[in-house]
Parts: sequence; structure tokens; C-alpha cells
Amino acid sequence: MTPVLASVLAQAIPLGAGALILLALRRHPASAAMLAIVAVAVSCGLTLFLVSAASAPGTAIVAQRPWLPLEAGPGLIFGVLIDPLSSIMSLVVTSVTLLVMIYSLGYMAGDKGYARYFGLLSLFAAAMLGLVLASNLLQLLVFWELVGLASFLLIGFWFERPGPAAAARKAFIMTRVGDVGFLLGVLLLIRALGNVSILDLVSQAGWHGSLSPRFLTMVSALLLMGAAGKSAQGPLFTWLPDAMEGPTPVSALLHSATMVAAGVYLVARLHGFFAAAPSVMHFLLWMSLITAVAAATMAMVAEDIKRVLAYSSISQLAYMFMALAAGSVGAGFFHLITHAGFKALLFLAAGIFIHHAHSNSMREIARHGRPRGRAASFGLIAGAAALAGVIPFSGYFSKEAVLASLGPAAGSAALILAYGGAFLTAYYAARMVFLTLTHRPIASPSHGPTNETTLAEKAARTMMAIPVLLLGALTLVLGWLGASLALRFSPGVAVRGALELGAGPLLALGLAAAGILLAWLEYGRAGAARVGFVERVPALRDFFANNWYLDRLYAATFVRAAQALSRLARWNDQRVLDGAGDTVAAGTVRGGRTLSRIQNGQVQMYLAIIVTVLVAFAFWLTRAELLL
Amino acid sequence: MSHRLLTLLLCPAAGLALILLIPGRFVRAIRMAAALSALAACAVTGLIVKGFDAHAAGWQMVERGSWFPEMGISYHMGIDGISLPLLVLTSIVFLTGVLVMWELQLRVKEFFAFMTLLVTGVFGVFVSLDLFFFLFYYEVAVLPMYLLIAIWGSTRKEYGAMKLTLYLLAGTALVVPAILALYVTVTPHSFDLVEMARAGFNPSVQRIVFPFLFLGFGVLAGLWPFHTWSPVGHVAAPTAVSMLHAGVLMKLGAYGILRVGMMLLPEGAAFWAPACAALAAINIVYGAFVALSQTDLKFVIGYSSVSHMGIVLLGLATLSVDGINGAVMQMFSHGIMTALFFAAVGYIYDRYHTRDIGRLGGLSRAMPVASAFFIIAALTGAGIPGLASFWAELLVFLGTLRIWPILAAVVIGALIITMAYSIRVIVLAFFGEAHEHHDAPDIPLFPMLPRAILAAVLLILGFYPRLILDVIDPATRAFLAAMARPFASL
Amino acid sequence: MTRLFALLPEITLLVGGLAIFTALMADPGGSRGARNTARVVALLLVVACLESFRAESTMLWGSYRVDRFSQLIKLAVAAGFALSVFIARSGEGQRDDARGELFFFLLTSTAGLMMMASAVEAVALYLSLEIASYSLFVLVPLRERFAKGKEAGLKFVVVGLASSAVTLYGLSLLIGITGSTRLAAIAVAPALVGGAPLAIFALGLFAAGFLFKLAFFPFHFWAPDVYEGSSNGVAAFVATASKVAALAIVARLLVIAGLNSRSLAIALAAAASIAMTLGNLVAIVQRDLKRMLAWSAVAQAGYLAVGLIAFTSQGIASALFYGLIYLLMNAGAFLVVARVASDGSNVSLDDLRGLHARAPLLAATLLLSLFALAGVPPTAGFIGKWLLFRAAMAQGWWWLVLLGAINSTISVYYYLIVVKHAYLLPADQAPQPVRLTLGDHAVCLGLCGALLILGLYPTPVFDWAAGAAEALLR
Amino acid sequence: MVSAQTVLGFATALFGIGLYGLLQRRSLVAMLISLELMLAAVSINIIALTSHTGTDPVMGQVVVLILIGVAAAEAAVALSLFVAIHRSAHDIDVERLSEQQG
Amino acid sequence: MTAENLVFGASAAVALGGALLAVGLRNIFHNILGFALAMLGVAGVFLSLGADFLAAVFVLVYVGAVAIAMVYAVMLSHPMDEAPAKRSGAKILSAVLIAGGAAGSLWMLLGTAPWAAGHRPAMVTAAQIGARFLGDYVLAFELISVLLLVAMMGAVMVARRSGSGRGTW
Repeated sequence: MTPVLASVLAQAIPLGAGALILLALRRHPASAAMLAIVAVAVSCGLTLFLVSAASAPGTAIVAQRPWLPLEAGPGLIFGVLIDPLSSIMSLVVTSVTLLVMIYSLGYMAGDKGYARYFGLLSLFAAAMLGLVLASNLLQLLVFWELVGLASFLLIGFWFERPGPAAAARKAFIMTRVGDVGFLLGVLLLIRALGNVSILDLVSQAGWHGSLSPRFLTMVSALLLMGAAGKSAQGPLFTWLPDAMEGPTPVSALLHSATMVAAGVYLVARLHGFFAAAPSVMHFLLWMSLITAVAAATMAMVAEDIKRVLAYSSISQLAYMFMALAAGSVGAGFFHLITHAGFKALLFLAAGIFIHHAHSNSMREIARHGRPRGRAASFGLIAGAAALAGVIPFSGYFSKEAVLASLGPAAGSAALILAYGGAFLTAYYAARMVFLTLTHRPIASPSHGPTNETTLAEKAARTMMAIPVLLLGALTLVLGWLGASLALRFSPGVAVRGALELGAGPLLALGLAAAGILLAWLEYGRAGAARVGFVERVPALRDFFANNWYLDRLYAATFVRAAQALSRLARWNDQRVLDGAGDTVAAGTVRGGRTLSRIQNGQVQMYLAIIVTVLVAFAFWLTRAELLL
Repeated sequence: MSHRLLTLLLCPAAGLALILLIPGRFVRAIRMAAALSALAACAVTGLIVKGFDAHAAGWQMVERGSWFPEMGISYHMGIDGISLPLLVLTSIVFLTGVLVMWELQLRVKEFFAFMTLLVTGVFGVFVSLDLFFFLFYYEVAVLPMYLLIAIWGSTRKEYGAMKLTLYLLAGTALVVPAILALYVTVTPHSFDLVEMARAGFNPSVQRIVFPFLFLGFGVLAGLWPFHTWSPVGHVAAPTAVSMLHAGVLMKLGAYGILRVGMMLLPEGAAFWAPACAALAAINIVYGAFVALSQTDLKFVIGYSSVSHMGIVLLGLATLSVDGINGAVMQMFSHGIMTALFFAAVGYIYDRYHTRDIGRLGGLSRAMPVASAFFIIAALTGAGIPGLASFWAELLVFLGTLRIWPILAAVVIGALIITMAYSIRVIVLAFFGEAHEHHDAPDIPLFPMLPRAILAAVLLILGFYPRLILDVIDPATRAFLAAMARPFASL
Repeated sequence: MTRLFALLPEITLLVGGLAIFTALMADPGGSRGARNTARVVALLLVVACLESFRAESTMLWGSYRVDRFSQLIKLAVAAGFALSVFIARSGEGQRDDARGELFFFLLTSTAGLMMMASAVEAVALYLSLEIASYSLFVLVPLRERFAKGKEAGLKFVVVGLASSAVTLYGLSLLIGITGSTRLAAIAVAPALVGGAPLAIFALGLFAAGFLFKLAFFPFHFWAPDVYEGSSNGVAAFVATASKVAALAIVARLLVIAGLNSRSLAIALAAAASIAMTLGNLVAIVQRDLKRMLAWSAVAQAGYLAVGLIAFTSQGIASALFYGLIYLLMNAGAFLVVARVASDGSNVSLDDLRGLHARAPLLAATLLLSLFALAGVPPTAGFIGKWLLFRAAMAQGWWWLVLLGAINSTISVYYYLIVVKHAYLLPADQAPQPVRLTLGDHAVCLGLCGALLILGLYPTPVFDWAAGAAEALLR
Repeated sequence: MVSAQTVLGFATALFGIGLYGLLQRRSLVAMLISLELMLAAVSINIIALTSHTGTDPVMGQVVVLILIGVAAAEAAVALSLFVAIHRSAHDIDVERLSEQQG
Repeated sequence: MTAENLVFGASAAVALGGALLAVGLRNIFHNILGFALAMLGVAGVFLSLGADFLAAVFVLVYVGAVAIAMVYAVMLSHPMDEAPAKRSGAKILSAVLIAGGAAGSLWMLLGTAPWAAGHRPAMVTAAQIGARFLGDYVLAFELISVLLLVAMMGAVMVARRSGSGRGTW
């Protein structure tokens, strides 16, 4: 089997499975789930093959065919691009998808939309693979939108509830804002280059020097808009916390591990191109620094465990961008991989709690006590440790790589923000663990750990536990792969070894420890007030808890402006334009009525008119020569 | 000469004759006759597609003969890669339209008679290469609309029907003098499109006449500010008529601009292109904004059509390969998409007797499949890739970007609004809790069929646009090459 | 012998007149005999016109010419007469003691119109016009159960006699200027050829009587009242046969005017614009179908003038062609009017409600006729208007064409209102049933078929018109 | 010899008087009288123009004779209508015979 | 001042005066009398223009037939019973203006006349007229008889009392 065929099959099989499920298997949930899992498993195997096929640094297997004729040149040529970056990313996608699907067997059991769920997940996997393996920027954009669509449908999976429906809408529209920039950027590139082959863009082949810096800056900025929208960065982040209305496994897969990382992937993918626009990269650096800290502040006060995780996703994605902006693809992508692992882990573990407590609130979960089995707790702790950057969990290594990539060149302010963010991360991660796991039973024990254990429930629990344990194990493993991973896609760039401790790592570790300690003091220790230092300042707490009031700002400005414009346009349409048409029509009828008064029944007036017209005719004939 | 085009034209015409001959009480036979003529049209279209050579130059399947030589009117038909997709579109919408109206009980005979008449006109426009017949069929397609809407329509049907008819005929009132003026200007006097194009026109004539054609045909294409008939008409029209109207008829306007305005008056088109593009851009943005605050599903679709037809017009205004490719493809995909839209809404309306977004809600639970059709159409409208419109819009935007970057940026920015209204409708009408007592069954298999056909076309083209673009592209290039030829007889 | 053959229609008229008169005398008080005789005569007349269609002859010291022009008009007049006789049924709506006479006077009017077509001498032309008019002057006030019949007669007579006085004044000037009453001599008179204002004016005054018959602005005032006030058969005749003949003579006089007087053309264009606009706008507010048709006729006269203004053989051919199909579509509309009101009363829009269910064929005929009047394909009205506008455009009358096209749009509005009543609105209470005879079916189908076929393939009939125009210009 | 101008002027005056009556008088009979005056003016015109221009005076008289016939016919029709209207409406005021409007 | 001029002047004065009486007086009988007077005047004008035969026919037809018919019609319908309606000043004014305008413009147009006047009127005999009637004006001659027939039959029918049946022919 050739890698190309494998890559095509890897996309096609989940696509086919998804389509089949949605079209034919909607009433057969069990077979739907099996089909989906088998399809993704096969796809996963194929991507593993791809990883091995493209193991050597600098490999780039490309197979393309013309897809869209354009005015000049051969038109847009679509195909697959298999290189270390895409193959590893696709492996991440398929493996996390596979795990999430297995987990969902338990988590979603009994849901009305069970089959639809698996169908949509399969489609998502296919689309995400398409995005990852695309050889053309426009092709990437196509799948980019499709994962957005999948995200919309999955956030709104429980569409009857108002929350998910609204969240899905918000997510779709907000990411569209970024996508519009992306599209414009791509179109500008097509206009300039005729085609937007990713390899050509990265290698600067064919355009080096021919494009003005101003143009490059503009295009890069536009592309970055897309990345920011998809990855919930900068001003476009507010959809992601709301997206947590979707099923938890979906949050794990789409809204932390894979889809939201697409923005990072895009920048990593086109790093060679972005490098040509240093000012944009500089902007990105600062945007990600601010996002990282801002999202961390929000996570500090969130009560909903999934929202905490969502904010942490935003924050961690910002770290990845930070590395990319600083020039290190390796570090950024490394953090992407580890983050995919531990964040999926965190969500899945949290999902078990949520499933158990039927609530997202951390305090509520705590009141319900632990679910059966230790997997959830272990998973949560391991994931949180990785998030906080505790050695030897994977997060430590990757975050360390990110912080290191910043280097002294970034300036002290940047470094303070980056490290401060790390401290906050550790704080809120620990806060989450303490809040969730410190059991505070509620007064009435009716909701306590229950005894009923049907076979199905047991099976479900097992299905949910397996991925958690696997991912937990991964958090311990992934960190060590960093160096080799990084080597694959940025050959020649020296990557520091995992355990090369220096001032930076020590500082990071110290900050992490401080954060955890602070969290323990406030939440963990026996008799703690379980009120954080931020929460003691209501204004600040509200500020953080409300996404820095960005939602309100948007509602008050953009949304209101759009609505006002819409109403204005509607009014104009009904009153002015349509009204004008009606007025002309009514005027015509009125004109008819007026003219009909000439026919007043007085025959002598008719005669008078006739004679007058004839007199006028006579005058016209004698005077016509003068006038003509 | 194989007379395939004539045969195609005769399919609905023969259907009309057949329907007229069957006494009105044999409802089933009338339906069958209509379906038969639609199937025949599809089959003949299939033959035409099969016999069409995308890479051959010039007109294909040309049929010509003498008709009215004193007046320069000749029997001249032929197609190129631009008209072919529209023929396919018409056939599909015709067939699905007949199927969608299968359950019709009221005055069945007259309905299908008018419908086949309308389709005859549409086919005629797309195959005519003589301006007289072009306009002849054009009006044949427009007039049955009045009765189709006024008799079988719903909300404010008489008003909507009258408004639609008068707007469209007012457009024709601009077109007729323009065409006659061209006829008397060209030597030798002829209505033959091909000969007229060959002879060419004086640039000053072109500049004067082009706006008449653009505005006149533009009315039917939903050109701002003459678009208001369209939402009102769509809301009033019965399902199949909305399908045919938004799906096919509005394309006649754009096709007229392309085939008559641009082909005959390249200089005029070039001179007015910025103004046309500006109007088209207003269409896009304005239509989207108005759609954003509509509460009737059909009004949303109506204004989305205004917006989408703006994309077609914008593509045409670019006078570039990409723009026109995109415009023609958008004509096709928008045709299929609105047909699907109206088919989906039609089903919902038949069951719930309301189209008010506020009173619907949670439909996806009650009738997932029927809802899915609407959602697919809405997503197509929102320009989601994987559905046909994406490619078309992409090409138009690209074509625009090459010439008017700022305008393109504005129009692309409006995609946000497009997305917003599409998603708003989906979320309000199909998501959320069911507001009303929803116990109607989901769509059964037979009514599903036409809608599924439409959805499938959208998906297939969305996946592989070259299926259609490979046909359009050579024709567009030839078209533009002919346009670029300077006026020889100066 | 060939001369007699050329006079076949006139001979038929003579014999037919005697036959109807005899029938009247034989059956005092009844109308069946006269009706049946009239139907036979009408058919014979059509046949006679067809037979002598290609005849060419000049007789009576050059004052009577039989050529393609005259024969085409005679055929049209004969067809209009036949249709009107058919539409009139047994003269319902006419005063009961004047029903049989209806057919006699229709025949005399037809005779006048036919003479008009052939007369090439101004006095004879004028007298033919008066024969045609007087017959109608007599018929219009003889309306039954309709108080306005007399008033309509008054308007008709007063406006008609005034126009006739104007015509005669024009004639006196023409005689003075040219010294002759032969049209051929008048046409070559130096004053006319030179376009002297007085000569043009004299010709214009002379045309007044014919413009009156054509209901052309400003001589249109009688039309609404007469259409409304006269019985359906008479109105049909006024709207069909007499329109075509009048159009033909107006064309003939324009040819004499020399086809090149710019000031005359502009005056005509102005009148045509007013006619179109006035007719269409006022038609909008009508509720009586015949009155609406009258106003639409005022507008249609304007369209016809648009073709004539071109002052070319093609323009005249187009106008004649339009006149022919105009006859058909008006006949269709009046047939529906007469059959819906089987007792001969007037038809308001509300009387048409639910027609599609009561009489589908009538509804379809109405639909097609009105669409034809509106100039909508696939009916012949479309090509007819197309040709008119084309001819005008060829001479650069773009604004007139634009105005005409806009007017067509306006006209669609009120035609559609009629269609709406016939096709859309339900009949309130129990409407009068509409009974159609076999003949009604045949005529309806024939008219519909003719309108459709001429719409699709007008060439042969247009060739007739072109031949007639050629004969006129020779 | 009376000059043509004089005769024409006289005819024009007569025509004008007739026209005035036609426009102003409400009685149908008076209107008919006015019309006849106009026709007489036409006749004078013809005679004057044919005899003074020397073209064909006989023709002029022939035409005028015919016009006299026409005038008689006009009178017959108009008077019969007058009688008929008066019989049914008992009124011959044309201003009041104005039900047909619009 | 020749005799012709004298005759013309007198006749024209009579004719104009009669015409003014015919349109100006309010009594319909007076109008008819004025009309007869005017016709006599016109006949006189014909005489002065050398059209003797015409003058005779004119008097016969107009004074002898038309005016009498008018008197009959008026008497048949008794319009004398009613008081004449009030005259409207505006209507008179507009009628004067329009009629005056029309006559004025006609006069103005006649001033541009292209014909060459100045021939001496020749005497025309009835025989000449008769020859023309049976010569090149035979068509008109036939048509005027048809017209008179139609007018006569029509007049009888219209004036006939409705319901009186056809038997009263």
C-alpha cells in the first residue's frame, strides 16, 4: 500500500462510515457505533502507517490532481501532503477520536441520538484528516469549514435544549468571522500566485521576493484571523467556553484536542510562510501572551469544570501560538500533541464525574462523591498535573519547550506574562482538582454513591475507564518523545533534552509548585474556605467570570449593530423600496382615476377638446419648422 | 441535425398538450402526464449532456432554419457550456417540482398545464439563439407565474402575484426597446444572436443600450433595488412554483444579462461593470441583512435568494473567467439549493400550516429528515464547502478580488451575515424546544425522493465541482475571447 | 368577367342585403330568419373575399380599386362581420323589435367598410365611411333594458357628426389645394409633396372621420360610452371590423401625406403617446368589461399609430398585421362577453367570477384574448406588438417604443385583473349558468388556435399584410 | 368679382359660428343646426376654391350637391335620435345626458 | 362694386346674421328660423359665385326639407314646455374662445394657401353636373343614395315607438 492510498483511505473510510450511519443506520445504534469505531480504528492504523512512511525529516509525499479550473494557470490542484507534521497530526486525530469513540460507547449510552452522534464523529474525523493532510491551502480551508460544521452539529447535538443550540450558533458564527479573514487571505494568495500549494508557500518557491512585504503582512494577518477564530484566540475566544454545552466527549475531541488545535496546525503548517511576515508574528506573540493569561484568569473563577477546561484549552493553545510566534514549530507542535493527550484525558475524566453527578458544577460534583472506580480520579489528577506542568508529566516537557523557545529575545514583559501564565495554570488546575475531588456530601444522601449496577452500566463504566487509563498512561509517556518528534519536522533545529534543567525549567517548576500550593491553601487543605483570592474581590471575579465582559461588549456593539442594520434594511425594504413600487402602482391607478374624470359625460367638452387639439395641430404645423 | 434541443422543448410542450386533452377529473392521469413529460425532459437532457462535447468550440447541437426572414427572425437554437448546466438545472427542478406537487388536489389540470407551459418557456430561453424567440420564451415563462401564484399560493397571494408579474414585465419593457434598438443598429438587420455578436455594435450604442438590458433582465434576477417582488412572490407562491421560480426563473434574468447584454455589448458591459458590480454587491450585503430579521421561513429564503443572485450578478460583472464560471455555477447551485429550500419548507408548511420561525422550533426532533433537507439547503446558502455553492461563490469572490479588492473584501465580509441568518433560522426553527404540538410524521419515502435528488446534486457538486466547471469553463473562455474582439466595422 | 370576379364581395353584399331584407319582411317581429340568413351571408362573404383575394382591377373612372390591399381589408371586414353576427346570436340586448334589423344594418355597415377599402376617390371614401357610420348610429341607441343606450347613441352621433364635419372641411381644403378628389391626384399634388402645412393640415382634418372610427385620440370619446351602451354584437362589430377598415384608411391617407413629414410624424407620435397612456390608465379603473375593452381599444389605437409613425412599408405592414390579429383578439373577448351575458346585458368584472369552473373554454378564450391584447407570448399579440415597435424603432422612435413597452406593462395590470376574476375569485351565490352551443365551442377553439398559431408562425399572414402595404405604396 | 379671400373669410366665419353653437347649445336640435351651418361653410369653401382656382368648377358643384345629401341624411338620423331620446328621457339637454362617465 | 359683389355682400350678411340668430337665440323655433335665413343667405352666396343650380337645390333641401323636418321634430317632442335652462357664462366664454381660436387658426392657415386664386368663376350648367354624376362621380352618386337609404330606414327605426312592432314599416 502506498502512503497516498493510505492517506486517502484514512479519510474516506470514516467519511463513508459516517455517511452510511447518517443515511441508513440511524435506527441501529449498536451497529452504527461499531461501524464508526471500526472505521476510525482502520483509519488510525493507516495513519500509523503514514507516520512510519514519513518518518524521515524533510519527507514530503505529495499526490495531487486539478480540482478547480481558474482563469490563469492550471487552476487549483488538490491532493494529499504527507510529511512528518501532517502524519503525526493525523495520528493524533485518529487516536484521540478512537479513544473518544470508545469512551462514548459508555458515555452516550441510551441517548436518543446515539447513531447520529457516531455518524457525526466519523464525519468529523474524516474532515479533520482532510484538513491535516491537505496539500493545498484552499483545500485546507474547505476541510477547515467542514470541521467547523461538524463542531456546530456536535455542540448543538442536544439541539432541543436552548443552551447547546445557542452555543452552536455562537461558535459557528464567531469562527466564521475568522474564516472570512482566512478566505480573503487565501483568495489574495490565489490572486497573486495562481495556486496555493502548501509546499510552495512554505518553501517560498515561486514567490520569494516577488511579493511585497506589505502584501505578505496583510495575507498573513488575514490567515491568522482564521487561526485565531478556530483556536479561540485573542478577541475571538468567547465561543469556546460556551461550546462546552456539547457532550463531554465532543468537548474532549473537538474543543480541546484536535479541532481547536487546527489553528495552531495551520500556523505550524505555514510557518515558512508566516516567517516572512515578522510583524505579524510579533503581533501573534503578544496576542497569545495576553490570551494565555486572560484565559487563565477566567479559569481561576469558573465553577463549571468543563469551562475551566475550556479556558485552559484557550490558554494552552495560546502557549502553542507563543512558541510558533517565537519561531519554534517543534515546541509549539510538541505542546499541541501533549495537550491533546492530557486535555482529552481531563475531559474524559471530567466526563465520568459529570456522568455520575449529572452536573458540570465542580462543587456539585464534589457533593455527589466519587463515581465507582478510580480511573476518573487518577485521570483527573494526572491530567491536571500535566496541565500544571509537573514533572514528569507530559505537559511539563512541552510547556518547558514553549517557554524556552521564547528565549531572552522576547523581552522581559513577555517572559513575565508567559511565566505568570504558567503559575496561574498550575493554580487553577490544582483548584479544579481540589474542588472536584474533595468530597463534601450533601445533606440528603439520596444522591450518594448508588448501588444499582446493571450489566450495561458496568460495561459503560468500563468503556469510559479504558480510554481514561490509556490517556493517563500516555501523559507519562508522551513527554519523553518530544525531542524525536521535534526533530522530525524541524530538522536541524536543536531541541533541548527533556531533563536539561536550567534556570527556566526551575523557575517554571517553582511557579507550578507555588500555584499548586496556593490552590491547596485555599481549596485543598482541610477546613479551607474554598474561596479563591480572586473570588474575594467580586468585581474582579465578575470580570473574569464573564469573559472579561467581552460577550457583553460584542452583544452591545457588533451584534446590536448587525441587528440594527438588519432592521434598518428590512424597514427600508418594506417601506422605501417596496413602498416605492407600491406607490408607483398606486399612483398609476390614481392617475387612471384622475384621467377618467375627463370622460365626464359632457359631450360638448369632448368636442371642445377635439377642436383644441386640432387647433394645436394647426399651430404645430405652421410653427414646426421654427421649432424643429 | 438531431433536433435534440427541439425535442427537449417539445417535452414540456407535449406534456402541456396532453394535460389539456385529459379531462380535469382524471387527476391521476394528469399527474402521470406531467411526470412523464418531466421524465422525458430529463431523459432528453441526459442525451444532450451525453452528446455535448465540452471542448468543442462554438455552439453545439445547432438547429437553424428560416422562420420570418423579412423581420430577421430565424429559427436558431444551440447551446454552449453555459446554457447546458441551466438545462440540466431546469430538468431537475421540473421533475422534482412535479413530484413535490404530487399531492395537489386543487385544480390539478390547470396547475400542471401552467407549470409545463412555464417550463417550456424556460427551456426555450436557454436554447434560443434568436433574440425574438429568446424574449418570446422569456415572457412565456413569466406570465403563467401570475396564475400559478394567485390561484395556488398562500400569504397575500394576489398581491404577490401581481407585484411579481408587473415588476417582471416592467423589466421586459426595458428589454424590448433595447433589443429592437440593437436590431435596427446592426447590419444586416437580424435578431440572430450569433450574427449580431459577429457584426458587433458601435461602442457608444453599447454604452447606451447596456443599462437597459442590465436593468431589465436584472429585475428578474432580483437586482437591487428592484428585488422586492421576489420575496413577496416567493412567500405567496406554492411550493413547486417557488422552486421553479427562485430555482430557474430568476436565472433567466442573469442568463439574459450574460447572453444578450454581455455577449452583444462587450464594451457596454465593460463600461458599466463597476456600477453593475456595486449594485450586485449591494444585493449581496443588503439581502443578507434583510434576511437576518425575517420571521417567515420563506421570506428568509426569498431574501437569501436576493443575496445569492447578487453573487451571480457580481460574477458576471467581473467579466473574467473566474467570475463568470462562478456565476454560472452559482446559477446552477443556487437553483438546486432554493428548490430544495422551498421543497423542504413546503413540506413543513403542509404539515404545520405555519412558516413563522417563532411558532416553529424543534422541528429536527419531530421530523429529522425533512429538517435535514432544509438544513442542507441552509448550509449550502451559508457557503459551507462540500456543498455546491461554495465553489461558485469562491470563484466569484476570486474574480472580484482580482479587479475590485475592496469590494471583494466587503462582500466576503458579508459572509458573516449570511452565516448568521442561515444559522439563526436553523437554530430557531429546527433546534430548540418544540413550540407547538408536533405530532406530524416525518417525511415519507415518496416525497423524500425529489428532495433527496436535490440534496444529492448539491453534495456531489460540492465534492467535485469540476463535474460542472469542466463544461462551463471552456465556454466561458470562448465567450470572453469573443467579447474581447474589438468592434471591427468602425 | 374578371371585373365581376373582382367585385365578388360587393355582389355578395348586394345579394346578401336583399336576402336579409327579404327575411326581415317575411318574418315580421322575429329575428331567427334574419339571423340565419345573415350567418349564411357572412360565410359567403368570407368565401367571396377569399375567392377574390388576388383580384386586381381599377374601375369606375379610376375611383374604385381592387387590389391586394383592398381585398385584405375586405377579408378582415368580412371576418369581423361574420364573427360579430355570430357573437350577436339572435340580437340579444337589442330592442326586441329591432333584432332582425341588427343584421341588416350590420351588413350595410360592412358594405360601407368594404367600399371604404376600395374607394380611391375622396368623396366616395367619405360616403362609404358615412354609410358604415350611419348604420351603427342607428344600431347603438336601439339597446334594450339599458337606459344608457340612448345616451351612448347621442355621444356616438354627436362626436361622429362633428368628426364628419371636420373631415368635410378637410376635404374642401384638399379640393382647393389639389383641384381633385382622386387620391392618386391628391398624392402627387405639389403642395402635398412639398409638405405645405396647409396641405398636411387638410389631410389631417380629412383623416378625422377615420381616426374617429379608429377611436384614436382625440376622437376617442365616444368609444367607452358606445361599447358600454350598445348591445354586445354591435359593440363587437364596432371593435373589430370597423377598426380594421379605419386603420387601413388612415394608413392610406398617411401614404398620401408623403411619408416624410417630420412635423406630422411628431404630432402623430404625441397623439399616440397620449392615446396609449390615457387608454391604459383609464382602463385600470373600469368595472364594466366592455368599457374596459373600449379604453384598451383607445390604447391599442395608440400602438397601431406607433407602427404607422414609422412611415415605412414595413411599418404599415406591421400595423395592418396587428390590425388583423387585433380583430381576432377583440372578437375573442367580445365572444366571451356575449356568452357570459346570455341575455345580452353588460358584463361587469364580478360577473366573470368563477368562469373557469362555469365555462372553462370561455375562460381560456378570455385568457388568451386578453394576453394577446396585452402582447404576451405565445399569443399573436406578442409578435404583433413586436413588429409595431420594431418598425418604429427602425426609424429612431426609441422613446415612443419605450413608452409603448411601459404602457404594455400597465395594460397587463388590468388584463390580469380580469383574468383574476375569471380564474381566481369564486362565484358568489349561484351564478348564471353559461350554455355554449357546438358552434360556440368551435369558434372559441378556432379563435384560440388562430391566436396561438399566428403567435408562433405569423409569416403567411404577415406576408398578406406586407403585400397589402406594397399595393398601398405602389 | 368677389375675391376668393373674401368668400373664404365668410365661410370661415360661418364655420366659426357653427362651431360655437355646437360647443355651446344644449339642445340637440340646436347642435344639429350648428352642424348644418358648418357643412354650409364647407360647401362655400368648395365652391369658392373650385371656381376661383379654375381647376374644375363642375366637380366642386357635384361635390357640394353630394354634401347637401349628406346633410339631409345627417338631419334625418340626428332628428330621429332626438325624438327617440326625448321619448325615453323627456329631456334633450345634452348636459344632463351625462350618466356615462369614467 | 359690381352686382356680384353686391349680391355677395348682402347674402353673406344675411347668412351670418341668420347663423347668429340660429345659434344665439334661446328659443328653438327662432333658431330654426334663423337657420333657414342663413341657408337662404348661403344660397345667395352661391348665386353670386355663379352656382345657380346649386343655390336652387340648397334652398329646396335646406329650407324646404331640413328646416321643416326640424320643426316637426321639435313639435313632436314638445320641448317648449320647459323653461330654457340657464346659460353658463363660463361655457359661453370657452365656446367663444375655442370657436374663435379655431376660426382664427383656420384663417391663419388659409393665409398660407398654396393655391392660385383669381380665376373668374365660370358658369356651370345642370347638364354638366348631371354628366359628371353619371361619369366619374357615379360611385359617389351611388353611395350617397345608399347613404340616404340607410339614414332613412335607420331614422324610421330609431324614431319608432318601441314595442310598436315591425308592422309599422
